[in-house]
Amino acid sequence: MEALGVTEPTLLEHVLMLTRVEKFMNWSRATSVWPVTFGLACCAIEMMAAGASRFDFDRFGSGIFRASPRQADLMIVAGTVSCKMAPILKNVWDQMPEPKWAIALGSCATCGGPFDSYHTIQGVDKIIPVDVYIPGCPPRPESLLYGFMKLQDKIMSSSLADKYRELFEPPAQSPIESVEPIDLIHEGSQ
Amino acid sequence: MSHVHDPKAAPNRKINLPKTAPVPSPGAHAADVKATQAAEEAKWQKTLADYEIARANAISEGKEPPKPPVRHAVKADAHDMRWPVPVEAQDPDLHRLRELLGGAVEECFEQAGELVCQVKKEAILDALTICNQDVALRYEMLADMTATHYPGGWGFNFSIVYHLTCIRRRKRLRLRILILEGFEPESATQVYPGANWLEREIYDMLGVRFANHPDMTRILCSEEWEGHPLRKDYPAVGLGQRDIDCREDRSGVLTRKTMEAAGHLGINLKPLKAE
Amino acid sequence: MFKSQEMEINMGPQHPSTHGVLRLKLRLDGETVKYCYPVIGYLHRGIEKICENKAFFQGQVWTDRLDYCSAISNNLGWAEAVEKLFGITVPRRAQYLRTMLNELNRLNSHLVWLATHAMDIGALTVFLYCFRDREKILDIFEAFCGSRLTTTAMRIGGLLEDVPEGFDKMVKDALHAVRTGLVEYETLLSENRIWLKRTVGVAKLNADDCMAYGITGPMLRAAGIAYDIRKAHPYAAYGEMQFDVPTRPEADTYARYLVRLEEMRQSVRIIEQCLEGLPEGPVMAKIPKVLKSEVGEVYHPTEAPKGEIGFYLVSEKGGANPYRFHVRAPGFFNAQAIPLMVQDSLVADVIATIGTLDIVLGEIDR
Amino acid sequence: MPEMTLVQTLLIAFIQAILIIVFVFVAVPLTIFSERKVLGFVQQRLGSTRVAGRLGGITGLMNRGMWWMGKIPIVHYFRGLPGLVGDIFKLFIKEDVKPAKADRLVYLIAPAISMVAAMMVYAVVSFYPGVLFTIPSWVPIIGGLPVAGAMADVNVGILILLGIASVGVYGIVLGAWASNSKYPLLGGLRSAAQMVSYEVPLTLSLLVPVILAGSLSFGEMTRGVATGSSPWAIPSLVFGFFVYMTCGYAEVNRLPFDMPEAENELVAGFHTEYSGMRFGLFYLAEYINMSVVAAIASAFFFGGPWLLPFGLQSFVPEACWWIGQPHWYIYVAKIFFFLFVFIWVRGSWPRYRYDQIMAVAWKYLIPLALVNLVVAGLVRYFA
Repeated sequence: MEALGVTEPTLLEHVLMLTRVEKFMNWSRATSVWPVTFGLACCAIEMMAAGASRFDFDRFGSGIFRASPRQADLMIVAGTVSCKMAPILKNVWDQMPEPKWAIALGSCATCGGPFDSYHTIQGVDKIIPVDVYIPGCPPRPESLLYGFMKLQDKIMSSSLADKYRELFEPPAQSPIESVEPIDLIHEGSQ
Repeated sequence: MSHVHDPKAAPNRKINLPKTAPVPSPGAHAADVKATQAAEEAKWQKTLADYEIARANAISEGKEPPKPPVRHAVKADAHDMRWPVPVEAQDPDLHRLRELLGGAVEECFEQAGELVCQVKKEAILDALTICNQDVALRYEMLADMTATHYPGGWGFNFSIVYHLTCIRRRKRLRLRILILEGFEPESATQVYPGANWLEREIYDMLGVRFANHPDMTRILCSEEWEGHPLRKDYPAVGLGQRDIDCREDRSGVLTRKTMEAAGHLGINLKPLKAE
Repeated sequence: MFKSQEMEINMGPQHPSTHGVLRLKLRLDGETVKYCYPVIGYLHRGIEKICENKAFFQGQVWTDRLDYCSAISNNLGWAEAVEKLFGITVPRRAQYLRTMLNELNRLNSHLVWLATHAMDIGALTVFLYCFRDREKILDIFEAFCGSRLTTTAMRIGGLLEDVPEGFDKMVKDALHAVRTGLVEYETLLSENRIWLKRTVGVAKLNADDCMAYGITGPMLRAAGIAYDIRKAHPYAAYGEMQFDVPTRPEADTYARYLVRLEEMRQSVRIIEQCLEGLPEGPVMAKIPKVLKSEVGEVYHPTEAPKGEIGFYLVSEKGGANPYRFHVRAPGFFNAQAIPLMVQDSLVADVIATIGTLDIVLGEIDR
Repeated sequence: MPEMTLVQTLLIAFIQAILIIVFVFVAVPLTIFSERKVLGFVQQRLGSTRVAGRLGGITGLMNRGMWWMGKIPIVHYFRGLPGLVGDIFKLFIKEDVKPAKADRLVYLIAPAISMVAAMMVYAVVSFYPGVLFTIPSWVPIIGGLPVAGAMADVNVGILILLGIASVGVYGIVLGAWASNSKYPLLGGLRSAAQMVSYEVPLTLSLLVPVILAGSLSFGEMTRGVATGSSPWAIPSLVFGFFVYMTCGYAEVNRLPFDMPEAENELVAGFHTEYSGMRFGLFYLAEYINMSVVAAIASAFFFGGPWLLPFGLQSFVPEACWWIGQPHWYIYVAKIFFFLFVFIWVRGSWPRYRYDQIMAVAWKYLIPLALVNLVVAGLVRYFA
């Protein structure tokens, strides 16, 4: 087995036979990614244009923009995140149920863009984990579609085992040891 | 995660305070022109004197004397650009204003077709009321209002400008006051209700408070914000409020703590208050 | 026996119809709004501070992002303000092209307004139709300056380049699309009973209140005052154009809808005049490579699709960048009037009000 | 018809239930899918045409297939259909969030109430009042027995139908209340008032076919209205239809009456706090209710399985060996037509305001329905 270049399956993979189910799950998640309507600035207009007739985001099965973050899978952070907006953005992100993904649309959400000033967060990835970065100021709708297809690829290649590790295996250096737990806004599924 | 107030840690947080206070006025402009001419004249005289010395030296050493300097005439400007010079007030509105306000008017002039009237800071409410209610003036709308910080100003730190519009006569007027740090001018909301947010913005951005304002709170930045961003002594990249970085925080607890410290988190989640 | 209690509710910052990140604190009695307090600043990016640290040439880039639905109006306002400050005369061809681009931009902005306003009231299809026609205008922008939204179309002293080949055909196509599109929108909305019920008499704001609160643009014109800066203080080539200023006396949402639609027709008219009378010549004035200012102060108002956008500049002696830069954004004043307009109306009317104000948070928060 | 034992009755009912569930769970996802496609058609765009995945494996086959489907005139509307499976399965495996301050029990059962109420209505809906098909004789126990086109065509069918349908509002109101959040609360209040108001004209308008047919049983009514009513009854049926359809739109919260979940006003209305399949249940319940409204409209006002336009029904054979009972298909086709109308209306009209909706119900629809009822009674009496 080693000679063939196949690594020893981990305990998790022994216990769970995941491949087919996992593929189907990933496929179903990737094929119906519902974004939350969350426009911040200029890029939101291009996001709307991407949903409109000429580009038609709905072709990928993701045209159902949900207004409530509880029902959405994807947050397209379209625009500049200001210091005042950051807690709200984080809150909306926390309200979204797992599994969830984020696209940083535009330079501002990616790295602060042209707004190197006192009131802008220099990239939304400082607050929430971002899966796909789309540069441009604002990016054309085609870029959004391409980024979205990349996100689909990412979802298709994701693995339940990775998720398990991320959730239950502790990180090498936990930065939260010194912090006492606080009330979360909602209980997750347990 | 914490706020960085140390300029050494963030070198681009350094600021250069301006030395001068650019407040346009005809007198200042005339003085400026005069000073420029005097400087040029002095330069020319120095050139002449230098030439004389050089010539005397050359003659005494037996060399050929240098060419005498030529004073160039001011070149005709090849550009499509004419700097608009502030001129004395000619518009009847300004005369009327001066008549009504009397000694409260400090300066009246026109620049680039704009009417400017600088009044005493205590008289601003009177001036606004007169502009709004006088039959001959009737400036119905406060189009804009803003302030400028002059750390290098002599006798003042801020100028506040009011841009008034008369819709019926299609006229515009700028009122200006100069104030010191700590002075609270009367709020314009009593005359123009639309000044409410404008004054809040000035307070938020520059730290000028207004007396008798109904709701003198910050408007653009959050309530807990430190400093007033549009002051000249405030670095463009802020005092560190934006430098949140929670990328290492996998569980999100730390992020939440930071966010809570920043306030405004309990949106729509606070329990209903019983009566 | 039963206790009744007013309910406080936050509309926004994340809400489908607050056009970005406006937040309204509402106190409701049932569905009736008893108190409304708008909170802004969620998109405050410090554009004024940034522009104070950038050269006169550079500042325009940030004006694109003020009102991102109508970037060219902001560009024009900025360029004209700097030109007024320096006393620059712009060539006539550039003036005409600027006028044309500005009017195209007005069409673009009004289309976005109609799209979002109609969607807020529930008419999904109008949204898609407006965006379909808007794409044609965006194509023109893209051909002219390489970007769809953030155009940076003007230069101080004129334009960077002359128009590309086939420009007038593109413009004519777009105008045709808009003209036919307008018929479609009117078919779907103008006489639709539900649309009338939702808009007639909703969010009234009479002329005196408009003036007291500094509200300009279509809002003021729908209150019966024919004040248009293009007529009152003509700039660019508007002095040479023939167009009407539409007004309505009703001062409600429906009147604003009609005024804006009529404005779109007038814009089409202006663009056609520009195309016909486009003069030959250079598009850029002769100005030095680096602008060094004297001591000056200027406030320049122009008519953006949403109202009066004014740029206030203070310059110091020998400075390459403005000492103080301030934007008078129309949306700032419009948003301020929300409490006045929604008092004692229903929650659904708040949505219609936000739609009819045509606010864009980018320029409100700056 | 031979006398059946209890076991046989139960088994037959079970088969009928399975058939109805199959019908519902084919019709509803198709409606959801065609909502996207028809809206796309109205709005000059394509709607969903592809599924996720690279051009390899099963997803590749699907995407290639859909690319070829795009070349065929009518078939190309069905591109993207596999994505629907993904939608539903994704909702199943999505995290199920319960708000911390929610009333747990009520929060959990509210979507089920909605769903069950919507599904139970189908018990009395008669697809065809006679025998739908006969079970082959080789089947044990129930071999040779007929399967009727209605699960329980009881003689008070219309009462049961209205009764169960009005239970559905409890799902919405309870779910909204239990979420302990403000937007859902507003949505729930709107929904309660709206549904209670619209129950009245809805019932009044349904009384017209009851009077004309002289029966309360679903199948009897359908047949009675379709075959036995006089030409004088047509005006009152037309008015009754319009009143009924208006109320039906309001009852299932569709545009222009989608107050409880008005997306642009109340974020997502009563189900703002629901996620995963609980939200999915509300979502499905809405579409099942739509199909119920469409089924009732086509049964009582459009001749149900009996009538076709231009008298074409006389050419329909009584039974056909290869498709079974043909009238059933006519009825289902009519249901789908009305579902299409639901979507069409959504694409065309804006939304009413809350108080205006109430005004429509109390000021216009109820008086109109009452007058219509009197007219129908007179027609019944004299003609």
